[in-house]
Amino acid sequence: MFNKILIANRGEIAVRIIRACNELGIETVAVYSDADRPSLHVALANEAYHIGPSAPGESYLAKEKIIEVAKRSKAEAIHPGFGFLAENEGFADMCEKEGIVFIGPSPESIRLMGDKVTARKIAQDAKVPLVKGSEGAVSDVEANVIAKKIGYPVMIKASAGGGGKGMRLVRNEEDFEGSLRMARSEARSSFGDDSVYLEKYIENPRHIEIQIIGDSHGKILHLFERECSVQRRHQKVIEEAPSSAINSKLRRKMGEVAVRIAKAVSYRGAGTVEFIMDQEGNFYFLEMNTRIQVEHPVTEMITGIDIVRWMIRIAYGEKLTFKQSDIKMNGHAVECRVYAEDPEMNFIPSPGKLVYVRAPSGPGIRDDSSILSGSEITHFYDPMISKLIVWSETRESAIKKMISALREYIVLGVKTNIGFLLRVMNNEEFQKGDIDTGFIDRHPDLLTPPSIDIKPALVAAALAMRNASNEAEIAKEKPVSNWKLLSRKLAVSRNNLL
Amino acid sequence: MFNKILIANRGEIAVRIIRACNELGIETVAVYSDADRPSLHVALANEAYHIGPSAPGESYLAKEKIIEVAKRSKAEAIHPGFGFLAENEGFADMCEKEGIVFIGPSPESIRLMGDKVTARKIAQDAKVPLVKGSEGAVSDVEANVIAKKIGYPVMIKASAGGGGKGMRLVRNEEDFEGSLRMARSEARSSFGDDSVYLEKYIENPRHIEIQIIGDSHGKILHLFERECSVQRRHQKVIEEAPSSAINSKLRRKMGEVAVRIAKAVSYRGAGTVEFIMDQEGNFYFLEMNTRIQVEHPVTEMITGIDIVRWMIRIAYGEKLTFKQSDIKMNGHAVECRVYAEDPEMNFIPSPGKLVYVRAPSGPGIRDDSSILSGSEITHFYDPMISKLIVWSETRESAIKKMISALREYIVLGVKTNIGFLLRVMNNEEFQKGDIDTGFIDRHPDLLTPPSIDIKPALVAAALAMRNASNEAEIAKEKPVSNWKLLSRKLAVSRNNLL
Amino acid sequence: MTYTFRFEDQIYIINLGEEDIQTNVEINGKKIPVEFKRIDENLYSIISEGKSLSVGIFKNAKRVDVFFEGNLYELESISERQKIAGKASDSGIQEIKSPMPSRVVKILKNVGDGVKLGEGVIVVEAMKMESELKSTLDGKVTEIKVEEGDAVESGTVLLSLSSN
Amino acid sequence: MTYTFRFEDQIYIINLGEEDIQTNVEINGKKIPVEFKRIDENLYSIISEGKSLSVGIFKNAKRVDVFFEGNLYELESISERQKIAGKASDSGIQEIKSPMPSRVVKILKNVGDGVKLGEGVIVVEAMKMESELKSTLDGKVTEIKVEEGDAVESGTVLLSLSSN
Repeated sequence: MFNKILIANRGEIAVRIIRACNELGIETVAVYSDADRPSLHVALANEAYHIGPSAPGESYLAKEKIIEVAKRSKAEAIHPGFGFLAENEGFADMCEKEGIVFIGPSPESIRLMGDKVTARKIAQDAKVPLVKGSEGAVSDVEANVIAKKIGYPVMIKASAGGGGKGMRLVRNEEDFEGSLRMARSEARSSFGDDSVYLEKYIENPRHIEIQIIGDSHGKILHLFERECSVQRRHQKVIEEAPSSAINSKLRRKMGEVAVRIAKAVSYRGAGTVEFIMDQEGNFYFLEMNTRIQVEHPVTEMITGIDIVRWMIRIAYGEKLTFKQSDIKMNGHAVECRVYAEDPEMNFIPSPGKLVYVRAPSGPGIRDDSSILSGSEITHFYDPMISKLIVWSETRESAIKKMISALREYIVLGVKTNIGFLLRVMNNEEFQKGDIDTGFIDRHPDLLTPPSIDIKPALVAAALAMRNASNEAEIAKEKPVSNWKLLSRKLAVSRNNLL
Repeated sequence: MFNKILIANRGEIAVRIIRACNELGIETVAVYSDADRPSLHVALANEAYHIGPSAPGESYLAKEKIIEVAKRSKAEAIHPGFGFLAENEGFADMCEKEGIVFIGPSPESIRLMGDKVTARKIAQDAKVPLVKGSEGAVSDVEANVIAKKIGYPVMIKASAGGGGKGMRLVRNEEDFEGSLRMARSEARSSFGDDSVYLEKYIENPRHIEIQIIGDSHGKILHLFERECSVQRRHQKVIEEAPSSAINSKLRRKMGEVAVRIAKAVSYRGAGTVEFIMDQEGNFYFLEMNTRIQVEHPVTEMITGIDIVRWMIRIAYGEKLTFKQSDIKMNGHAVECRVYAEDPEMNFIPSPGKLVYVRAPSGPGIRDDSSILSGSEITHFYDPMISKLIVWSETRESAIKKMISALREYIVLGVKTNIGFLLRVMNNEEFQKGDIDTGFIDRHPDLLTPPSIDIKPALVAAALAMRNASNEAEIAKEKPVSNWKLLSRKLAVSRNNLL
Repeated sequence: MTYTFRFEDQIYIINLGEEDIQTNVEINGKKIPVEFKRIDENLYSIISEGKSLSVGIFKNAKRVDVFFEGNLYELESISERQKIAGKASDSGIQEIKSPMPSRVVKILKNVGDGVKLGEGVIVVEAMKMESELKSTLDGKVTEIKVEEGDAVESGTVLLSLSSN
Repeated sequence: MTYTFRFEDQIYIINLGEEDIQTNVEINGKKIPVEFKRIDENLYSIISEGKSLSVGIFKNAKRVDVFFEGNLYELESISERQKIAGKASDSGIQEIKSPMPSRVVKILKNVGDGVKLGEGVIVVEAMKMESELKSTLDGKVTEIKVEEGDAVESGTVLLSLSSN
C-alpha cells in the first residue's frame, strides 16, 4: 500500500480522506490556504503545508504548488476529493508525468465525461436514453432557434459545468435572452468557459444517480442508486439511498446502464452516473461525475462498503474483492447537508464565525464535518457546515432518527438551514417519498420557521444578557456594571410602557 | 405505541434511551439528582423532574420518588437502563402494581437470575455446562473447606453481585481469609448483602456473552456473541463482536444454550447470558444479566438491530418481526469505554470537571456519550466519559479505525484511559485476537505512556502560559501582567541554569 | 434585573433574578415558573413546569441569537430611548441590504417603479452564485444607492422601498 | 517570553515570541522552527518542519496539562526559586497521596517496614471500589499520617517512603 498520500482539498472531504488513510495505515499530507490554517484537516493530517492565499485559484487550484508539496513531502499519490482539481484532466495528467498517482480515473476518462457534449455522444453510442437537446455548444443565435424547436421549458447548461452552476431554466421565449446571459456569465466565472448547451426540461423530474466503482483490472460494479431530488438553487441538499421510487427491476436496469457508460470510457475508481426520471419512471442520462460525490456516505451506509478506502486501494492497483451479486442493500440512509445559509433569503450563504457548534451523535448517526466551535465559514469556499447522515432499518425510522438528530444540532454565529431541514423531514409529502426537483418550490412554507411560543427564547435572551453583564463585571471588577445601571433605569419606567 | 416513557437512569444510557424514544415518536421524561441538573439527559428529554440528592440511594434508587414522577407526568412505562433499579425485582413489581409498564423482564425472571445460586441451578437443569463451585452461599467456616476441596485458584463472588463488585480471586490458602473479608465488605456496601459463594477459577478464560431477545409471545432469539475479555478490576473495558475465538458451529451452539436458559425463565426483553471459555474452547455458564448491557452497541453494529428500540416495542406487546435465520452478522465492531481513570494508578477513578472534550466522528464511528465540555465526573457515579464504538468490514480495519478515532479524542481536566486504550489497540497480541481476562495483567507495559518527544508538549505548555497571561492582561487592563514580570526575571537568569 | 427585547416588532420586558434554579421570571408583567442551568459555554437547559428545552444563546452586540429545535431567533436588546421610538415606528420603509460581501450584477428597477411583495429588485453575485434579492413589501422604489458592478460589504443598503 | 517547566524531574526553559505563525521557539537554548494556531478554546494545531499535531492544553494553577495522541502530560510551571530548589532535590523521598476522596480501609505497613517497588502499602475505598496503593520505590516507610477508617480528601498525604 502507499506510504503517504497528499490530500489536495479542504473541509470535511479532506478530513474524510485523512480518516480513510489512517485506517489503511497511510501517512497523510494536508495542504492549506491562508484562511484554512485553523482548519481541522490541517490539525488531523500527519503533515501540513501552506500553499497560498485564500482564493482557490492561488491555492487549492494551483496545480504546480500542490505537485511541488507532493514531491517535497514524498507523497506517492494525491487524492483530489471533489470540486477544485478533482475533475481537472490537466492536473491528472501532470500527476502522471511527475510519477505521482492521481487517485481517480485516467485523464482521458475525465476529459471524455468532463465535456458534457462528448458525454452525451458516448451515452448515445452506449444506447443510454437521452433527453432531447442541442448537438453540442451553441451560439447565442442558434440557441434561440433550437430552444424553439425542442420546445419550452428548456434548460441552459454550461458545457464545462457541474454542481448546478451556470444552469438556467427558461419557461418561455421572453426570458430566454436574459437567462442565457446569466448562465454564460456564471459559467465564465465558475469554469473559465462560457459555452453552453440546451436540453429539453423535464417537468419535476426526480434526480437519481448510480454509484459505480471500477478497478484497474476491468471490473466495474454499481452500488445501487441515490435519490437526490430535494434541491435548492439546483443543488442537492437532502439525499437518500435507496430511492423510494425504484423497485429492484428498475434498480438492476439503471445499474446496468450506468456500468455500460463507465465501461465505454474504461472507467477506474469511484464515479457517479446521474439520471433524471420523469413521473412515469422513464430515466434519462444527465452526466457522469468522475470523482467521489458529496453524498457518497448514504451508499456506504446501506452497502457497508467504504468507497473512499476503495478509491485508494484501486489507485494502488488492488482488485475489487467482491462481485456484483455480493453487494447487498441493507436498511435506509438519509443525508442532510447542514449549510451556513439563509432559507428565508433564497438560501443565500451566511458566512461568519461559528461561535458554538454542538453536533448530535449516537447510534446510526454519522456527522462528516470539519467544523468546531470557533471555525470560520468564509466566502471563499462552500458554506457547508456538516453532512449529517443517519442509517436505520426503514425509511420511516431513518427520517425519525434524522429529526431527532437535527433537533439536537446547535449552531450559533451564522444562519443555518437546520430548521428548514427539520421542516422537510416533518413534511407529509416528503415522508411519503413524494419528492422531485420541484419539491422546495412547491413548498414555500418550508422556508420560514413557524410561529412559536417565544417565552423560552425570551428567557434565554435575558440569560445571555445577564451572563454578559456578570462577565463584564468580573472583568472590570466594578461592583455595579453599566448593564445593571441601565436595567435599573428601565425597571423604574417599565410600567409606563405596558 | 406508548405516548410517554420515563427513563429511570442517567448518563449515556439515559441519552441512548431518549434517542430511541424520539425515533419511535414517544415523549420522554427524565429524572435527575442534584449533581445531574446540568446533564445532557435532562436537556434532551421532553420533560425533566428533580428527584433528590446526588447519592443514588436518595435519587436514582428511590423507587417511590420515581414512581411518583411517572404518575405525575403520566408516563406509561419506565425504562430502567442498566445499574440502579434495572435488576431490582421489587421495583419491577411496584411498576406492575401501579399499572406502569416496566421495560424489561418479569419480576420473576429478575428474581430467578438475580440470585446467582438459583441461576446456577436453573442452568444445571437446562443442561448448561457449569464451573465447579459451592452449592450456594457459604459461611466463613464452610468457605475455607470448600475452597480446599475444589482446589485453588478459587473465585469468591457476591451472591447479589454483578459488574465485578464483591469479587476476589484467591490463588492460595494464605490469602483466602483476607480476600473473603474484602469481598464481603464490598458486597455489603454495593448490594447491602454480604453473602458470597465460591467457584473454581478458570485460568485466563475468555469472557464471551450471548445477547438474547425475547418477545411476550414466546419467541426468544439470540443476536450472536460479544467478546469482553479485556478487563481491568474484573470490569470490561474493551468489547467486540464477533469474537475471533468462535467459529460458526460454536456460535450456533452457544446461542442455542443461551436461548435455552432464557426459555427456562420465560424471558422477555433484552438479556445477556455470560460465559467463560477456557483455552480449549469449553464454555461455562457465568450468569445472566436481565437488562440492557453497557456493550450492547457492538451487537447493534453487526446485526443492524436496534436493541433498545426493540426493548420498548416488546414491552408494548409487539412481536419480533424476524426469525433466527433472518439475523445476519455483517463486519466487525469494537467498543472502547473511555473512562476518567488513571491506568498508572491501578485504574483508580479520576473525578473532576471536564474542561474540554472533543470526540471523534465520521464514517463507522459511534460515540455514545452524555458528556460535553464543562461536564463534571463526580464520585457519586460511574466515571465513564463515553463509549466509543467503531464498525468496519473486518476486525483488522475496525482496530485501525479505533486507533484513528482514539487519536482524535481530546479530553482535558481529568485523567483518562485513552492512551491505555490506544496501546491495547496497537498491541500485537490484541491484534491477533490473542486475548483473555488475564491480558492486562500480562501486559503491565500498557499502563504507562511510552517516553515521547517532549518538544511539542513544551511548546504547547508555553502557549498555555502565554494565553493565560494574555487573557489576564485583557481582564485586568494592565499593560504588563505579573506573568510577564515573572517571565522577565526568569529570562535574565536562565543562562545561569543551563 | 429587567431586560427589554424587540422581536418581530413586538416589545417584551423580562424580569429575571440572579439565581439559577427555581427563579420566577416575569414576562411583560406575567409570572412564569422556570428554572435554568448553564450546561456548556453557550448552552442552557431550561425547565418550565416539567418541560425541558436545551437552548443555544449568543450575545452579539445589541442582538441576542437564540437557537433551539433547529431555528434561530434574533432578539434585539433595546434601550429606553429605542423602546419609545420603536413604539412609534413601523413607517413602511424597508431597506434592501446586501446579506454578504458581493458584487451588484443587475439593478432591476428604477426609482419610482412599483414593486410587489416577493418581486426581484436587484441581482447580486457572491460565492460564484447570483442571487435575486426580493422586495419585502408592496410599494415602490424610493432610492437606489449602488450601481451595477459595485462591490459591496455585508449589510450595505442597496435600495430603499416604501409601502403603498 | 520565557517559560520554565518541570517534567519527570527535568527542567526545561522555553523561549516563545508573541506571534502565532512562523515563530522560532527555543527549548533549553536550542532553536526549533515551529508555527501554531489556536483552533478551539483549548485546542492548538502545531506544525514543525511539516509535521502536524493537534494538542489540547489546559492551564490549572501552576500546572499545565498537555494532551495529545491519547496521553496526558502534566508539566509543572516553576518559578525561579523553585527552579534552584528543584536542581538540588531528588532526595529519594516519596509521598503516597490519596488520588481522590476516599476512606482508608487498611494500612498494610508499619513505620520502618521495608517496601519494594510496586508493593501494596495501603488500601483505600472510593466509589465503592477498594484500591491498593503501591510503593513507587524500593525502600522503607518513614511516616504514616492516617489511621484506618479515616476519610481523606483528594491529594491528602497518606504515607511517606524513603528509598534505599
